[in-house]
Amino acid sequence: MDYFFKLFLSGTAKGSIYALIALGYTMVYGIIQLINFAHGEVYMIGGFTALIFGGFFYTMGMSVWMVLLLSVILAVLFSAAFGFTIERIAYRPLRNKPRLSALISAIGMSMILQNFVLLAQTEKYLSYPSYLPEIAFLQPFRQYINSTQFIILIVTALIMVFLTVLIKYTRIGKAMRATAQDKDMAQLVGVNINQVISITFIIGSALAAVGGVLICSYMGQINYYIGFVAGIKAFVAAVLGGIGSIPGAVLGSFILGWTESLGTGYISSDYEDAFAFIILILILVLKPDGILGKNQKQKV
Amino acid sequence: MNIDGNAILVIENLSMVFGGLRAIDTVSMYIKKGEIAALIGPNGAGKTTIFNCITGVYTPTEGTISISRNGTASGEKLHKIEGLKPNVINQMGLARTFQNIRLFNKMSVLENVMIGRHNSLKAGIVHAILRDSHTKEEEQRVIEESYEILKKLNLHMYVNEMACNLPYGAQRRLEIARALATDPFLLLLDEPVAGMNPQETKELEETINIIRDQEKVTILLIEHDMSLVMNVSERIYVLDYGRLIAEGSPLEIKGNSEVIKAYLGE
Amino acid sequence: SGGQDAGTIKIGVAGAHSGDLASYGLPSVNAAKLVVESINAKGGINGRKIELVIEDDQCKPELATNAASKLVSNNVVAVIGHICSGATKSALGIYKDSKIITISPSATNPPLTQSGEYPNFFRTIAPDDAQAKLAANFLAKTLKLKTIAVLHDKGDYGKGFAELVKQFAEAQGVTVALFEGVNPGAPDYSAVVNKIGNAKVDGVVWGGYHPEASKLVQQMKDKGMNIPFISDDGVKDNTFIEVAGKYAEGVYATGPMDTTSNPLAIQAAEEHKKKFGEEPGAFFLNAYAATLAITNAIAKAGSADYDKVSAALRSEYVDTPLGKISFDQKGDVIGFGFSVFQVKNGKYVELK
Amino acid sequence: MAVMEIKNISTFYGNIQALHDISISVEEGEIVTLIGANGAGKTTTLMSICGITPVRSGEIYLDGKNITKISPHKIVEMGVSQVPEGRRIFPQLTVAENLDMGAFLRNDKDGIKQDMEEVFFLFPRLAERRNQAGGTLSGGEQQMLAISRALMARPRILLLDEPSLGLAPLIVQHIFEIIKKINEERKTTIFLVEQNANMALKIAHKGYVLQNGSIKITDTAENLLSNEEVRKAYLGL
Amino acid sequence: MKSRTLFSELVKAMGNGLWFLILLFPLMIMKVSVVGGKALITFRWGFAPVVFIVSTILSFLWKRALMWNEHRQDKIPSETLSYKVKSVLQGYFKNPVIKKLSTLILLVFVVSFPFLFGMYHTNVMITAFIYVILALGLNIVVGLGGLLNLGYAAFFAVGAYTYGFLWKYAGPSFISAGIDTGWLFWIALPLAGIIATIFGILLSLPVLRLRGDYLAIITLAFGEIVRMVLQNSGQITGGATGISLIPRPWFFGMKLAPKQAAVYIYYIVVVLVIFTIYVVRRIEDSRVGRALEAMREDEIACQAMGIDLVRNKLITFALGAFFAGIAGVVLAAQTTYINPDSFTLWESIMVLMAIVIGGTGSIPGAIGGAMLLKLLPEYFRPLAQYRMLIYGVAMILVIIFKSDGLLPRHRKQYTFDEKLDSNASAGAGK
Ligand SMILES: Nc1ncnc2c1ncn2[C@@H]1O[C@H](COP(=O)(O)OP(=O)(O)OP(=O)(O)O)[C@@H](O)[C@H]1O
Ligand SMILES: Nc1ncnc2c1ncn2[C@@H]1O[C@H](COP(=O)(O)OP(=O)(O)OP(=O)(O)O)[C@@H](O)[C@H]1O
Ligand SMILES: [Mg+2]
Ligand SMILES: [Mg+2]
Repeated sequence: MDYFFKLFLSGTAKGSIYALIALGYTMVYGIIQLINFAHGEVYMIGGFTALIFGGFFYTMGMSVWMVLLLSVILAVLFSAAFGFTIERIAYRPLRNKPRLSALISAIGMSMILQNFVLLAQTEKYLSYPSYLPEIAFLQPFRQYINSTQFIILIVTALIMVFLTVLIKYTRIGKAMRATAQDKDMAQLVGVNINQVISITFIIGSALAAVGGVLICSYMGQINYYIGFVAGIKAFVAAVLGGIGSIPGAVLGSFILGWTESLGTGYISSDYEDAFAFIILILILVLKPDGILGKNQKQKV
Repeated sequence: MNIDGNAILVIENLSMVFGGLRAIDTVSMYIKKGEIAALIGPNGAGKTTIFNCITGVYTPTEGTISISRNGTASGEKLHKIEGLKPNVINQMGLARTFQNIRLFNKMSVLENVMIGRHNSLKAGIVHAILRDSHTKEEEQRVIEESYEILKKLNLHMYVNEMACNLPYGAQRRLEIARALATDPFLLLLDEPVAGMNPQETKELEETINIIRDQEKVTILLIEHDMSLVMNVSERIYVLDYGRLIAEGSPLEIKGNSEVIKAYLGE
Repeated sequence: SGGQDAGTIKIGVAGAHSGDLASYGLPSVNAAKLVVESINAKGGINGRKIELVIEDDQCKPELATNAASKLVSNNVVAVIGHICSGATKSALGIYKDSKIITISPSATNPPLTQSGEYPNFFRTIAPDDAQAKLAANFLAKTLKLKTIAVLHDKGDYGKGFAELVKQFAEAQGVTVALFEGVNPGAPDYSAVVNKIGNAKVDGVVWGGYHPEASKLVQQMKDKGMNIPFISDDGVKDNTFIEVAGKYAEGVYATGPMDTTSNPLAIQAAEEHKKKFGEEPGAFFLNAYAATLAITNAIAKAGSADYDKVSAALRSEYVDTPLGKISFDQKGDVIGFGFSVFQVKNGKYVELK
Repeated sequence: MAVMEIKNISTFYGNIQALHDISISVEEGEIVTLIGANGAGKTTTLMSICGITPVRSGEIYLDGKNITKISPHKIVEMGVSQVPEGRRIFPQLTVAENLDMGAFLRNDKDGIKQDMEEVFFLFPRLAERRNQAGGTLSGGEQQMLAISRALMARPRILLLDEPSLGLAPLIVQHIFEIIKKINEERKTTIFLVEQNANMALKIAHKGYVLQNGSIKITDTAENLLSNEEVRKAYLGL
Repeated sequence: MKSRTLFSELVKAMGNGLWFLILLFPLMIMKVSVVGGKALITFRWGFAPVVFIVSTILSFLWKRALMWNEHRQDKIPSETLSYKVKSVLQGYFKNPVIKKLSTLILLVFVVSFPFLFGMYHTNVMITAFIYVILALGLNIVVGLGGLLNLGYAAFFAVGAYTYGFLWKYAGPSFISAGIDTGWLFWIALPLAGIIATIFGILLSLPVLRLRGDYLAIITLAFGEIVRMVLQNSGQITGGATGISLIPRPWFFGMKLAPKQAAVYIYYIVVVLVIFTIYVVRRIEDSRVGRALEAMREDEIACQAMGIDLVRNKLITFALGAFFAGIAGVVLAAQTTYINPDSFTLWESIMVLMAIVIGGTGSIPGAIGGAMLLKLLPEYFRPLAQYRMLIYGVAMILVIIFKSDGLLPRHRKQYTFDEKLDSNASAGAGK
């Protein structure tokens, strides 16, 4: 039982890592139906930016807290700016074009960003310092969950609540949903869709940066390629939960995390991903619109 | 239910529930071979939902729907069709049009009708690849047949146009042509004249009569344009809040006080 | 064979220079550049300058054949590379028939030399079985472990090493309680770490590279597991210590014998820092040695003739950052073997 | 001065010209109707006014201000609201949320609430369906919702594209009464496109007849009703 | 007036330059290296003016290009230069002599290619042609069927491993029986097609009721599962080490040197490409193709016309899988070595990119897209480490300025010639 509990908790931790990326992913995906392959790269850039500024401030002799605060804020700002710029360059010109065209543009953008960081920084893995504090009351439970995992879990929960509230109840949230469903009509009720889409990218990318800092701190390393793998998993989680559903993305991520963890623990990690994908297939065959997805069936 | 005549479609105690909403509530009705019948009622009464149940888009919550190609009077048994897939139901001889036009917009008018003839052809993948003389003939034949159907609906002048470039009225007629191409014995028309001007409505009225008389296709239509309903239909069913509130000839319906109150006004 | 272009001697450098494995391929490009620069600065070999032809294969077999045929049509006399064993295998078929010497700094798959299929193949790294044997002996005899867990990254190299360790360890009476692959690149390995804890083993063997290794040791120590962690030369890399930091302490890794005190190694690292502004990466020294070996052999052979050069590789010893090396008949490196290392105070220390 | 002045606009879809040099002027408080056969360009005219299909030449003025190159949401901000062809209900939003979107640019919470109650009073059917997803409504219900959504904006100028399409006879009369009422009570200017030309001309002050993308006839509604050409082509008489 | 707008455009471009300077500051100007657990930052101020000037210029050009692109389709096509050129060319090619002649020239060129350009280019061409087969196959699924498939590499793997297994398990008995192992290729080729087709059918059966991206993700999952099985079942599949020394195809019992073998495989793959084009064209242009067209437009209406969607989708999946299987065999024969790394998700994405960039649904597009995607990076080799960066830029440029693809689809439309009326003729259309 203890073993199960441990596995369950490590699945939860893993799930919250996926969720942190999947949340921003699903948001962009929900609004403009674009599988934003570059999202993983923004997450990577967020991690790098924080590392760079962190290193800079640290050598300037600032306190650890200040370093943490400033580097996270700057990472968020720069990633948001990246998200905004990416949308302007690579996606906006394709707004009214076939969906697959924008997908290709996203893949191209992902390649550019990856190789840009590879060239401008380094191809090597870099050690990622953790400025995150150790939480004292968790020390006795280290076997089960460590401080960073705990912080990731909390942040994921907070972001989920924040996004849910944002999308469900705020004015901009309503505008986002309307834009997602019918862009022309949204304009006809007074929504500035360019602004809405930009804001969506800004928020999504800012979240990716938060994910970048936290997850890199947890892994203790960073490299220009970490975004691709993470992006794919996040995409899977987001679709599993139901396209465009914020709680769905989180639930989908946890289900992936649990499946992988329990599958590893009781069967074999050789097929870790396979378990996740089999669960995905089973769930989608039973619920073709994802776990929390709305039935998209058209009325005729 | 008590069927008076040679029924080809029999609906018994049909109900359709969406969440908590009973969109159709124990409706029983039938259609006689060779007639033009109409289904009318206020907005949201459940008319389109009945069409959707008949054609397999929805599986009804309760009740049965059965068909008999030659009519019950011929001694032919009724076949249950509820819950079957739309394509299967179409192959059994039921064809429909949609309330919101659903043409294959980027295909030509001719091709739209050719799609309707899909099941009257046999060529499969192997034939497609080999393209033997038999397949070529078949393709040739379907083009000619499709053109004939277009002619009947007075659409032949548009034959090579893209469907989306047709005037609205012509698009509605093309939907009918496409449905006819599947060789149905019963044609279900959902608001065939919506969005048409009075002139076009008159023309369609004629077309409907021609289809029934020449093609021997039974017709059930939904329509809010009372001039059309009263002119063409022989029998009318009236639906309100998912329930049948009246049935009868146009004259009877016109005078029915409940129908006037719920639907016709004045 | 090629190299008739009287002006220059062309040498190819092939491996993963983009994609997820670029970090293993790019250091060898840097190494080759440094060596060639210094040789050219001294006037080249026998008066002829050396020119590098660099080709990317992303470690993919089908791209490796293209890279190889590109190099062949460019008339290179030798190739430093490829990096991954798989890509090396598919490229070797082409080099062999075109009589082009191939020296890989990193392809450790045993059959590459041992099968005798590829007489043109050399490497400045020992094959997996040598290191696996060393690791197995070490854990059974020195550490006296009874039950171990063997993990790998499912890759050609890591899994190959892991399988061999398992085989050699079992032959010595060690029980392998757990043998599993994990996903490289995953953010978290706590599930498999829990599984190791549950299996009650007294040692863990890792076959694979350092990014995963550092996550594994970190997460093991985090869960209070203080059992020996033994790995391969994919981990015997300073980046591992950089990345894993305090968690690296006590980790064992087999790897090329310690050459840090070798003046050439020190010099090579300095050159790298000077030119590229950072510490060299994986397989840098091996590639450096490979380049020195091939250029030396060409110089000694007096021409770029295939037979003469390969004979020279087999007979001549050359001073490299790895020590004084030569190659045996099969193409494996002589004079440079493996030892077991342990991280002590943030440094790999060779265990005698 | 005219509230809305369309001067010689031409609109294209790619390289196909849909509108040829159209000029229309709408006075404050008027009901103006635009009639024409299918494909004449009525919908295109409305979409051009709102900036969804931008015009290639000519100008559109609102209160004397040139809005030709202004983005659609800004035009809506100036008090223009549209009931578009095909209803364009937000399918995944509920009826209430759709109405809320109609009032997107308004800030007066109480006013919005009040207007919503009023809309539910006008169309009791919508009140019953308040929490149903817009996409699952019946055709006629969607039409009612589209009209209500436009009303929620409390526009100064209301553009209606075939509002009676797909509605039951009783509701059709009701709709035209509502149009007349908001024109009279709220002083809303109305630009009405209708197939049901008979009804439209009965409530309108002025009418334009569009043919193949050009204005063919301009006259008062009364005159148009008795115009022989119009009677034959558009009234089916 | 004109100079003022130009001036304001320039000012705007400089603003953008500044924006990019700030945006790229941490990654371009600052550089991190971690030593002893501490991140050290060096500043590369030299990059700052470069970033500013380059992005100012690029931003100015970009605006211009976008504007030009937007107004391009406003022109009446018959008045544009490209149309005129095209129609003149079309006029030429209508001429049967010229048509035959140009086909002949093309054929001669393709046939003599290996002798004109040597082994490297021949090898590159083989890889490109393998991708052409893949792209044409996936085009059936995505372009004709409208089904987004992100697991296509799985079928490619099935083909390659069919050959691999045949070699691994039947090879020894061939050798001991004294039969030339080169025969195996010719057995593998049809067998792989069949097995891949069966896989296509089996895998797609449970998932075909899914739509859009849900289908995409589930095919992605299938693709990854297949790869994982290949990677992890080491005893059977050779695991990550793969299967090596796969024989090249038999050629009248001759042992071919790599150079000759490349030429030989080149011809085989050319024949296969022609075969694939032939089959895909015929299918597209048939009753089945028509139904697929309709299905892509409107599934509900299509079903109401009596068309069985599941059956149609199954056909597209199976056909697509068939061609991937065949391509896999050629890959195995060319590289003589296969391992799971050649069949990753990235491979599926590349094939998808090929058809979208070429023009979804278009046969010339699939061919052009696959060639471009495979040849560009090969011929970008001189760009060294900038290769993949520039490749990404090229993708984006192509897709933004030709968003329907380089050679967009012009479907042959069924038409009816009214002049002939009742003795009607089916016509080759527009
Ligand atoms: N998928 C669904 N989910 C929930 N409610 C539905 C669904 N489909 C239809 N309804 C409801 O069922 C009722 C009947 O709808 P239906 O479309 O059959 O009406 P109708 O009679 O065709 O009306 P109209 O004349 O306006 O087209 C409506 O109130 C509608 O809101
Ligand atoms: N998106 C489009 N692309 C190309 N052509 C279009 C498009 N929309 C409309 N058209 C064409 O523009 C012309 C005018 O169409 P419009 O929809 O404005 O007519 P309408 O008067 O509203 O007709 P209806 O009564 O059918 O609604 C038609 O010839 C139509 O084919
Ligand atoms: Mg209806
Ligand atoms: Mg219109």
